[in-house]
Amino acid sequence: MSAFDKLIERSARKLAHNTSRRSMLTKLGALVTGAAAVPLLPVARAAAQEGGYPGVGAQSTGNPQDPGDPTSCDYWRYCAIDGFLCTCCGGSANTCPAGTEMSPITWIGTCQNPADGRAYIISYNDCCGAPECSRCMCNRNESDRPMVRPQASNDINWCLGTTNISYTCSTAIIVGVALTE
Amino acid sequence: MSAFDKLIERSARKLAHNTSRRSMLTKLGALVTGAAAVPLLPVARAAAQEGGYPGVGAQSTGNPQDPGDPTSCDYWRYCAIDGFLCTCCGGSANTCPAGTEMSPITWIGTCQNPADGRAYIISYNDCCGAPECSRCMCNRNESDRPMVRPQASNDINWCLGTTNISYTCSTAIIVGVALTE
Amino acid sequence: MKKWQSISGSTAMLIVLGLGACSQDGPKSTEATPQDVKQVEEPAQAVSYPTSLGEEEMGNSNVLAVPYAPSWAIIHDANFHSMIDGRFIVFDSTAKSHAYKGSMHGGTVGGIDVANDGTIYIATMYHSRGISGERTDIIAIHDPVNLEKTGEIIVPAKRGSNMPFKNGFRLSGDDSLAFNYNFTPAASISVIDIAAQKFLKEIPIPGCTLAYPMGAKGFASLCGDGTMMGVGLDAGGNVTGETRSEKFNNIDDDSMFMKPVRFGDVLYFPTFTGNIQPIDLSGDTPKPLPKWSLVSEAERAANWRPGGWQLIAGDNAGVFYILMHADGGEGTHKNGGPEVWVFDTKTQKRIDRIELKTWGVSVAVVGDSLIVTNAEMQLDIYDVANKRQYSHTFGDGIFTPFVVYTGQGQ
Amino acid sequence: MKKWQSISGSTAMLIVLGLGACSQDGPKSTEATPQDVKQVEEPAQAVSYPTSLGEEEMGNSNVLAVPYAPSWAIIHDANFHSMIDGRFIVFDSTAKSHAYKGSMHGGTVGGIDVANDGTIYIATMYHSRGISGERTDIIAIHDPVNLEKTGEIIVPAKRGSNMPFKNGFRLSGDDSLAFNYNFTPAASISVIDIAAQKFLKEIPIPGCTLAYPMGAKGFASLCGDGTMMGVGLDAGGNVTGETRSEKFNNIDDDSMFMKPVRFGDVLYFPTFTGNIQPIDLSGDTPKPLPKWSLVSEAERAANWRPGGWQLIAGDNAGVFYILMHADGGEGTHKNGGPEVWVFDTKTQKRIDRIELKTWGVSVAVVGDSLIVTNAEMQLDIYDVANKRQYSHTFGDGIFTPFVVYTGQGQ
Repeated sequence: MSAFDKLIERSARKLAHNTSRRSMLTKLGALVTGAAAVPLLPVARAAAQEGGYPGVGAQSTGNPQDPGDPTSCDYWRYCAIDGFLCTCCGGSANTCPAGTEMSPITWIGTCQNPADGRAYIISYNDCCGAPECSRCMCNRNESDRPMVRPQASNDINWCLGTTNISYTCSTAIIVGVALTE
Repeated sequence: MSAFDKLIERSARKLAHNTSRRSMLTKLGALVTGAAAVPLLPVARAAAQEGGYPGVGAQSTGNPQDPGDPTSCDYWRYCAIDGFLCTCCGGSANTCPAGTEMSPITWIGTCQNPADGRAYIISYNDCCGAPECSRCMCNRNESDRPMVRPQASNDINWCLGTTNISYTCSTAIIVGVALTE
Repeated sequence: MKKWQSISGSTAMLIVLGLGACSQDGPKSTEATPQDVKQVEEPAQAVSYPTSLGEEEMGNSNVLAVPYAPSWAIIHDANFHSMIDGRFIVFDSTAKSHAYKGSMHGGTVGGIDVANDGTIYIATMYHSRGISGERTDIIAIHDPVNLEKTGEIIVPAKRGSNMPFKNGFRLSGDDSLAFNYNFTPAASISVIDIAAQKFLKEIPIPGCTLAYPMGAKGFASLCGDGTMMGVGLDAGGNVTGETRSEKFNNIDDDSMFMKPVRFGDVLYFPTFTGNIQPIDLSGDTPKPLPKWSLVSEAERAANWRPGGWQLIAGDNAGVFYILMHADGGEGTHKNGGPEVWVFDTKTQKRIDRIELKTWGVSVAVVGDSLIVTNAEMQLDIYDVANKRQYSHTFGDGIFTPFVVYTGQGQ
Repeated sequence: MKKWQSISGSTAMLIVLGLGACSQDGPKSTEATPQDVKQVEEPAQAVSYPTSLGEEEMGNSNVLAVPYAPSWAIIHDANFHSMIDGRFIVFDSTAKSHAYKGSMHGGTVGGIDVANDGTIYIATMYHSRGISGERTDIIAIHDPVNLEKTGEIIVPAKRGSNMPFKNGFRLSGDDSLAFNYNFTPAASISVIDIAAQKFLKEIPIPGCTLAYPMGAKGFASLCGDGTMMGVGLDAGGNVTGETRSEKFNNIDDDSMFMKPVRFGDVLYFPTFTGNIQPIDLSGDTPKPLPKWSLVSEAERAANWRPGGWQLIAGDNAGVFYILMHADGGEGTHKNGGPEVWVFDTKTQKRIDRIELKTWGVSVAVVGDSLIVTNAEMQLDIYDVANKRQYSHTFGDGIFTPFVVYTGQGQ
């Protein structure tokens, strides 16, 4: 059972139990981070960078330690996301829109927060059950791997284990901090 | 029973019998033509006029008396069409694409042929049963009327009476010539 | 089979979790109140924050406050390039941030109405294999708080397959019945009992089209001979009376659009050449009132005409908004227009003329917002309370939003 | 009820016709042969034509010539903004006119393969209410002559819901079986008997992903521990043997893409950093062959890397085409690229370098056409027989054509 599996297990359990797993995650973070510590800029999101998505209003977390616009593909948490941003869809970075249910399992990325310099473990839970949101399409692939390693792959519709498996949008939830070396 | 109804009836019957109804149609044409004799240019097709639809190759009937590009929304037969042009979808102006079935009833328009100056009665039969073609969307409304007069309305999915009622694309079939006065 | 034993890869673990760890009843939070967006400065260098950001809770979904605020609207995106995947989208027309609230599936060119108790009803059609297979027509029932589908009523598989018209599906005046327009091409209305959630009767309306609620339980319908018929119903969906107006719709030369704006019991129908035909539905028989003109003699000479899809919309005070274009003629009635004209039905006078930022094809009035579906299929919001000036644009993720309803389904 | 008697409007007549006049077996015509388009001059004034254009026949539908010409391709438009309405589109890649031949419904992220007899098989998923309700997974069977769906095989409702991969659905080497990849998140392969048109067995492949046909009836699968497993099957779908290769896939540091180009029994998998890992499937056990590099030392230093969705495609002579981008790094593996590089597997040398007209995200080789899905989601055709130069673009009505297959489903 790899560290990845442990993380997935804990993430899933958290839906019911919400236990702390900080120590495990910091250890894992060092494993995962690797070359991903400095996010790159895939062409796939170039268009979206030019002033955000048209017809979508900007947002702010209101917290200087969580900087950027959560409706922008550039927002720091989205370094391995693939899908429609729930922030544009009636949800938030960590909450699903009305009428959808959060997938209990998903893929995991590690993103560096430009404000505090820390690398955070981000869980990209899909929200499921409403129509596709189709707003704010964003694809970034730092630490993404092919489906042969499912828990690190954003090519999968993670609406599994939900009442309705239809994909609506994706969240980016902080589940821990990784040690930076 | 109005002249319109007679036309519809004959059009439908023609699918099985292919009888001539020239004399009736020429009489009807005079009734129908009215202000539609000089086609206007709705804004809805303005974009499509600029060099045709992108990524769709031009066509020709090869007959100078049937002028224009059948993959262009400007083609003279399309004066009351609303939908995807079958010429762009594996069919032709009077033939459905493979895998689709032509609707037996539909709406009727009257369009002036710029080559011979005659007004022709055009039957806009839908082709039904394959996915929406989604190519060469064209909407022109000369002689179109609201659904309160269904046989003159292009707001209706005419895939009725076909095995599969899903809309694929629209044809523009010459069913007769109208007298011009 | 021993080879399988050695495969203890990562997926094997996931399987266990997938089966055992699903929680479908996570805590719910009410949506964060939109606040003015103040862009947080991003430091060029990481500054010192003594603690890291905290772990966040998983499994939460928003819920919506009911009744919906007056500024909330429901977009019908019929999604014309993928009509089987239509959507109804709830959004706050005045919000410049956090405007999108959620969505419900629309099936193929659905219709929608909202009862006074807030329950949302969507009439639509599905095929078992997307575009083929068994057809099922339903009235889907949605909870306005979480937008979830809570049930469905199966109705005859005859719903008209056409461009979206508000009057293809309507609740009766007292919310007890629903009317679903059928076209096979035989025209009829399916009557549904809302309280019992069941289909009651199919009422043929040969030669007539759509259903305009009349009185508590009746409806009227526009007919191809230029008249309007009236149908009275009892609670069981039985016809208690049928009436017929005089002829007033000149379909050949000055056809009525089939989209009225409604104030009380009077429907105001625009016509192709720029007139308004009011119809009084306060009695048992639809009664045409005197026609009046939207355009002056000079404007008529310049062929200023109404046009668009949902080309007219009203507020709650007898004022309506209508898309107008110059140089109109035969075939321009769906063109939309560069201006919206504003009329007061009491005085029958134009009270404003709005030059649109972008060419419009449909309009809606929701609270103090004039919502214009523009030619690029995005929604431009004009602030009625601020001189009807352009305010902002709502877009992305909407494809063909030809009809926008109020939060109350009007 | 006597009022109804007087309603003899136009629709009433239509009803009769609608019920009685349907012909579903109109004559069929073969499609008009595309001819060079000579634009017909439109006269400024109507000239004299003694006779009018003749009435045209109704009710005709085209049929397609089989076997498909080598230039014909099948586009998978998974339609990501309306995934339930995916489409497979048959088109002639060399035709600059009349290129679109027809389409078949793709359901939600379907897979496709074509048997040697021309029959088309599409593996996909439907829900009874579009995005909700009962789920049914099927293998749809289509006739290549008219593209009509002639039947379906119902399979376990477990098909993997993910981005489109060719190896999510494949026919076996001898066309007798089909393999459908499942992910629930337990991984398995559903085995279907093609001749009997029935589901046979579900074979668990814990820790492994997708199915690469091996031999007449077997398949291989890539595993999360860096190995490849092999599964032998008999005609009844029973496992006759399972094997496991050594480890060769360094998922952390130089992951293999899961999309190989195949020549005979050898699969050539590109890796993230620019290597090729060949795997020989000619035996019972998948056998990795020596890895080789796509890039020179200088190119590696400039971080020239493969990237895109379907980033690699091959002809029938051991030459493959791969999308490349400079300045690559962690996370750029789906970026696509501005160039396609051409390699000969026999010499392991680059033989050409194509600067694309528009940035590419996927490639296919069909007959003499290199088909590039560009960043605007249209298809640019390059003529392999004419110095691999840009020829023309096929577009409109395609939304997210991330994978293009040959007419033989490869």
